[in-house]
Amino acid sequence: ADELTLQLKWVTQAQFAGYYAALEQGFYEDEGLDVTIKPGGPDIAPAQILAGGGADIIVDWMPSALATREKGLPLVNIGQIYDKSGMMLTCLKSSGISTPADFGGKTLGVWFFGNEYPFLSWMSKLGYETTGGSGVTVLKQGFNVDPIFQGQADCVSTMTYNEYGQVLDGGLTPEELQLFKYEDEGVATLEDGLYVMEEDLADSKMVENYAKFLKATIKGWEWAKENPVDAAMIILDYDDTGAQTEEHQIRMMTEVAKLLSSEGKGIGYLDPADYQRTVDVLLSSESAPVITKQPEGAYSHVVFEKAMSL
Amino acid sequence: MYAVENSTVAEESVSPQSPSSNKRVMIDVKDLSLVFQTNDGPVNALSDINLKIGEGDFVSFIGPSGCGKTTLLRVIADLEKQTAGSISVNGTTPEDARLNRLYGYVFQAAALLPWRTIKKNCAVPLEISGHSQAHQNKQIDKYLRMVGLQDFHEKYPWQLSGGMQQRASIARALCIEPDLLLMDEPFGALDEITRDHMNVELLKIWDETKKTVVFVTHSISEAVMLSTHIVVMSPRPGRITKVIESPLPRMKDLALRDTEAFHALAAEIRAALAEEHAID
Amino acid sequence: MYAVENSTVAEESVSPQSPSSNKRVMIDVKDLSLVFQTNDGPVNALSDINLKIGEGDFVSFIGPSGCGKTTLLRVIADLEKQTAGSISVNGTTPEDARLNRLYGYVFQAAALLPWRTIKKNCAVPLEISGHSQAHQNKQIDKYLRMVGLQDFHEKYPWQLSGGMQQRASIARALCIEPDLLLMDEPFGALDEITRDHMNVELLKIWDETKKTVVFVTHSISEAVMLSTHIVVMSPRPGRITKVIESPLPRMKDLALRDTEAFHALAAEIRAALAEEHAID
Amino acid sequence: MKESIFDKKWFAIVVFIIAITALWYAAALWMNGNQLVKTYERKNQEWTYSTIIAEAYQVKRPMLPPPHQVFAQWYKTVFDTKVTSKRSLVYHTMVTLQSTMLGFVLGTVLGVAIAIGIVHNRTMEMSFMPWVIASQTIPILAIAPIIVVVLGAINLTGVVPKAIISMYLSFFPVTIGMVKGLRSSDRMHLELMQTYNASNSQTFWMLRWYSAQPFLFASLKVAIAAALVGAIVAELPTGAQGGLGSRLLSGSYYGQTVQIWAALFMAALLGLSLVTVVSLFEKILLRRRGVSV
Amino acid sequence: MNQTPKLLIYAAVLFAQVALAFFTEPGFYERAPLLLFLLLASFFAAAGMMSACTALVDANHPFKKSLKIAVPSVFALVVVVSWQALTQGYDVPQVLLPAPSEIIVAFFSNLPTLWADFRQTFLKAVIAGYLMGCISGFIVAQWAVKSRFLQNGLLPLGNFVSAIPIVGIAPIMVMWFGFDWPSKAAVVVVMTFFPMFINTLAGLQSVDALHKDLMHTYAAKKSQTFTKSQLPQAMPFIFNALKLNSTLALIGAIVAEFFGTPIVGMGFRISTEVGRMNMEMVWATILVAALAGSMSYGALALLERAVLFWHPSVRSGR
Ligand SMILES: Nc1ncnc2c1ncn2[C@@H]1O[C@H](COP(=O)(O)OP(=O)(O)OP(=O)(O)O)[C@@H](O)[C@H]1O
Ligand SMILES: Nc1ncnc2c1ncn2[C@@H]1O[C@H](COP(=O)(O)OP(=O)(O)OP(=O)(O)O)[C@@H](O)[C@H]1O
Ligand SMILES: Cc1ncc(C[n+]2csc(CCO)c2C)c(N)n1
Ligand SMILES: [Mg+2]
Ligand SMILES: [Mg+2]
Repeated sequence: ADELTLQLKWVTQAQFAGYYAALEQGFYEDEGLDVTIKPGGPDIAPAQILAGGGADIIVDWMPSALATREKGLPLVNIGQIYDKSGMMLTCLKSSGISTPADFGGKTLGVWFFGNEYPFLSWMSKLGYETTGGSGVTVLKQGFNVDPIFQGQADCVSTMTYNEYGQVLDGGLTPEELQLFKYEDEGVATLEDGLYVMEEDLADSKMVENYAKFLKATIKGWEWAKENPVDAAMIILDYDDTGAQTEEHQIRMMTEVAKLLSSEGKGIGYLDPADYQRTVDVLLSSESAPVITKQPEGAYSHVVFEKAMSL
Repeated sequence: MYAVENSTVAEESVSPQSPSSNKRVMIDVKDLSLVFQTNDGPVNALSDINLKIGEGDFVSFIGPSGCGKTTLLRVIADLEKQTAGSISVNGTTPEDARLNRLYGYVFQAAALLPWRTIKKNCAVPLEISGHSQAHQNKQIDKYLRMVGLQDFHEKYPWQLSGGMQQRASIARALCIEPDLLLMDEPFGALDEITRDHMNVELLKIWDETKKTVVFVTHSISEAVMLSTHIVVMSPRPGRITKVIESPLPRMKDLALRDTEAFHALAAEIRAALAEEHAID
Repeated sequence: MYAVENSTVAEESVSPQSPSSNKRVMIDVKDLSLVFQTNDGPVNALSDINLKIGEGDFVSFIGPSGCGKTTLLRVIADLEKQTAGSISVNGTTPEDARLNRLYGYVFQAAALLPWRTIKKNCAVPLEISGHSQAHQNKQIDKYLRMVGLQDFHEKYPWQLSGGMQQRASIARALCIEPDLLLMDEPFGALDEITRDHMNVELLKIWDETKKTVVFVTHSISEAVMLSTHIVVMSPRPGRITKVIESPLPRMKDLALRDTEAFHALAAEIRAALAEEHAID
Repeated sequence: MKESIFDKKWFAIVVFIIAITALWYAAALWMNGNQLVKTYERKNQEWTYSTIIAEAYQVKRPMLPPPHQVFAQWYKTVFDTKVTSKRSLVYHTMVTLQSTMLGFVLGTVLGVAIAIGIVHNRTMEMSFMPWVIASQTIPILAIAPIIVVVLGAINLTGVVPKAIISMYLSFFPVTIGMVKGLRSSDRMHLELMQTYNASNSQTFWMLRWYSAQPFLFASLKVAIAAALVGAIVAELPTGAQGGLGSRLLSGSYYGQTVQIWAALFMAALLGLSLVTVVSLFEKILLRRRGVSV
Repeated sequence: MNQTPKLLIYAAVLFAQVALAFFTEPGFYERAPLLLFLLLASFFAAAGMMSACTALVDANHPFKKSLKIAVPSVFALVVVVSWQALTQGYDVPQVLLPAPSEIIVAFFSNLPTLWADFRQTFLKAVIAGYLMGCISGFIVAQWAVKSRFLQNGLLPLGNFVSAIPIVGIAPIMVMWFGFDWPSKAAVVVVMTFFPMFINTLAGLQSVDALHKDLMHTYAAKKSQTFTKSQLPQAMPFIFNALKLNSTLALIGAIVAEFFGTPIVGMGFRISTEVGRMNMEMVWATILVAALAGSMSYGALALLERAVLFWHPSVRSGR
């Protein structure tokens, strides 16, 4: 069987249930692939792994992938798994925030490590400075949402499927919270997608393997969507830290299912319109430009089309 | 005035011609014993010591290695506590004597502080007793001159030879002009000539200032040369075998060394020492 | 055969009665000087040394502290290099002599390895020269017996007294049966009785084995007791002031110490030493 | 003179443990209580001191979990969980121990080798020594993630990258200690060897090696603790692959403060045992060389 | 014995290697693997050069001082040139390992950012934490040396705490002291306290028994004994701790910044720029850290030489 290595963007969790489901259910095997899934972590930049040859395919977010591409590492999107963004800013009502106009002078928790691009674009659009001065105070949020509990931040970044649940678990009620979904604010960017090195797409054998991989992956995601509880259990099996809990992963699976591409050609197809919207958001920010020019050849439908034809 | 009421030397050995027989007693040791508790069991460092030392005497302790000379001196200096018996120094306990800064102690090693110059080293006891700067300078000057180190007062100890260091440490002990001088093999590290010279100097100081000196030595000739009384000790357990009163004059000079009397006393001490060695 | 062609002692001082006048020369030092470069400037440790030591002689270096006794011994042992002049040991350079393991060196301190038993300590030089186990045992046994430590061979150095350690270090030097024995104040740390005893033992070994011994000491009586020749040195700069050939027999015993001849020689050495001191 | 109870080691330790526990409880009450009060006030709910005291020790996301909570979590994950399970702290401890030991051994070998080179070769000393010290001013812990990732990128994964970081941290104390130790031989002993015309290797095995041992062991104790720190830090970026480091990370990620503390406690326990094992070896060795300990 | 021709050849080889590494189109090793022999030759040349310099130093050459610096410099040069040659020669992606030349460029073109990070991490967190940690460790050691009880209790505790990896306490400190520099300072305090405590205690206890006895015979007060005998003797130990802590402190503060910080600081920069694939900026920050660490260590070493002029280790020159 042909070997393929997939590098995830984060630790083993239901965010990646589709890949694990495909692996566990034997979908990859059916396609004649021997797939290895490498979990990520807070300091793992998937693009770096890809560049070093430690992986063939990575899961990454589009802003960071495009920025990396502009750095001279030619990443190409071969398939988009989520077409909706799960990112939001979760604020305490008690801090006096009810609209983005109230952000001035407040402390906002943000993830960095390449996850900050959507936020920077948004703030730029709103006209807030992020590097001190008259804008907002930015706090590099650690791994968790503690700052909102300890009063260190007025808002924290959360994913609908993960941290938001933790905020609720921590004792805050939806009534106490003011949510700003990136989707709703018109600054949504594409999240989990599959990226490979551009040069590999010149190799038809590789393209075929990618297509097989994409096909099995789509199948895995569809299975996971249908069987959220079983998918969560698979995740628990693969989690080496033994820290994940069943209820948390089931909830994550349910939330993640809502982000999966549903319109158009379904999971795996990158809608050029969505792509263009992401690019526009990223280009729009003047003060902290994530990318400076319209990317060329940053995505390809070759693999998707091949997968559909298999 | 000396009294040894030991099992080995039972009789009172106060020699009638002793000029010190009605002198004040400076140190009075009675039935004193000291046992060190070590990992290998107890060590009888001193056992049943009885000894009186009169004011103004120059007393030497001599004996083989490990016989307790240092230990006895340390008991006098309140650096060690006896486990039995009693001791008084100048009529008080050794502790009070120490707190009253009655004595100066010269260790076998110079024990100078390497981060202080010779002069500043000599100043340590004076600083501690809170003497004025002027008085400090006067004293240090006087005694450094006496030990022949006036030209080295700005040097650090490690810039001096062992013998010079030892002389500095003697000057340091003398600076506070104590009534009692306790010296533990102070000249062990010196060559014979320098040692002779230091012996003469020490005798002069002692004679001029009428201090009481208790002196530990390995050298028979040094003991003869300096002492009014020689205390011969023997080890396991540490005890006094003999106290010899010197028939020689208080003040001696080097020429005395070739006299019959000198050799006779040396022979007597050697005999006392050898006796013990034979038993061993 | 001795020759001092020093500015101080210009004449050839080969005494006619010397039995060694036509003996082979073991050590030949010519116009040798040694200057140490220190932070405080150069130190003239040895200056213009001229000395011949015949095979089978027992030569003592005596002199005040810092006069260069140790340095001269170290030059002979190739532990220090002269800065001018020449020296030959057994007809070769000191380095070749060392590489041929010609001599045994006894330091002032015992310098035993604390992680080896006495026996294993004595084995060190034998192991290094690659002797067989059997030969090692034989030698060690013989010389430990000679220094009276046969019952202590399984002990570690720290279980022995200072004197015993020193004796062990002498046994260690003897084990390889070197032709030349270099000893730097080996008995400085011993009490007088033990020292006397060791002196007698050393004399016996020397007399039996006909070794050449170069011996550094501070003690006049030790020098008299042991040597066939006494080299008197003086410091700043270190030089030889006098070479005295002993009129006493090769083999001496302790009784000799009370003889006229003994005292006369001691007085001669003392005078030579004092002379230099007076100049100082 | 009889020793009073205040001079006994165990007494001091017991008193300290009790005092620290008491302080800990007090601090937990204060910190968690404050948080509770803030929550109540935010929700405009009534609160009394008694409810706060009751709840402060059972908060789900405590600022400072009280000792019994930490201990219970520790006990549960150590004794009540199968060691093969990924939820067992013993399992994660073993994962960390593996790379710690490998890194420690590599670091010791490297450290000793460099020290021997430095002591025997002047050029090596002059060229290498300054950089040995400078090497430790590189915040290796900060770039541990990069190293793990870069090595991972060239397919060096698993225990090796972690061990390399442990090695980098542990070789330094060993080198410094060994250089000092190998040079600590008594000058007289060295000269003695010279008079015997001993070769470099004879001098090394008869003399330098022994005089270096006390220094070596002092360094090994530091080195093994450093190796553990290295292993744990190296486990952070690869957060999902087991080990005490990933326990710390996932505990932090999921806001499970108690899990962090239990992992921390375990890490300290592991560090202490490793140091103790080294001391034990030291004792055995010293006894073999005849030192009474 | 003239060494000049040999040295000239060495210099030429090194020069050629430098030219190759810095001024040749990337990918040269892939195109011409034989060039690796030049690298090998440059190792030998450097080794030869260094031993020649060492020999001159040992022979008390008049330029001894500069030669003493030259030897490690040549070593560093070889490391940097090899790094440059290998990354360029094999055209290693910059996102994996940037070449030294790129790092230097990044360093000089981002000076304001690097300065701001340095101020945040070093001038605020490290200095504050270092001072507090060292001073408190020193003070507690004063109490402990007088009380067996404190020693018995604190030493095992110290061992236990030093076995805790600091990365573990960093998130807790951020939780307690906020995300700005005080939490980093707190981590530094915890890290530096015990080394200082243990060293000072050992130093105070190492006081020569003879000097203790001496002070006893003078009936010196505790404070007199302390200033005149204990403190000077403990100084070598205290300096050991100060030097060790100077490297620990910087590392601690940087790592602690991984767990939440304002968006400035060296740790923040490292972790963020990795995510942004700006590896040359990461290494420029590491360079700043290494420089800061080496310089503080060097300054402390100089101070030590001045204060401990009397100590055998300083007196003997090594
Ligand atoms: N602190 C101690 N603990 C245990 N034993 C000790 C201690 N101090 C001395 N001893 C033992 O007490 C005995 C007497 O020792 P002391 O030092 O008084 O002998 P000394 O006559 O001064 O010998 P030396 O001439 O070698 O200085 C010896 O056996 C010694 O080992
Ligand atoms: N390695 C050295 N560096 C600098 N000076 C030295 C060195 N060794 C000895 N000296 C100096 O050389 C002179 C002679 O020293 P040496 O040790 O030979 O004297 P010594 O006669 O053996 O004295 P002692 O009787 O005290 O042992 C002294 O002034 C000493 O300070
Ligand atoms: C240090 C750190 N960085 C990012 C995240 C947020 N995060 C967790 S999962 C995920 C989506 C990618 O899988 C993101 C952005 C975090 N919690 N901690
Ligand atoms: Mg003594
Ligand atoms: Mg000498």
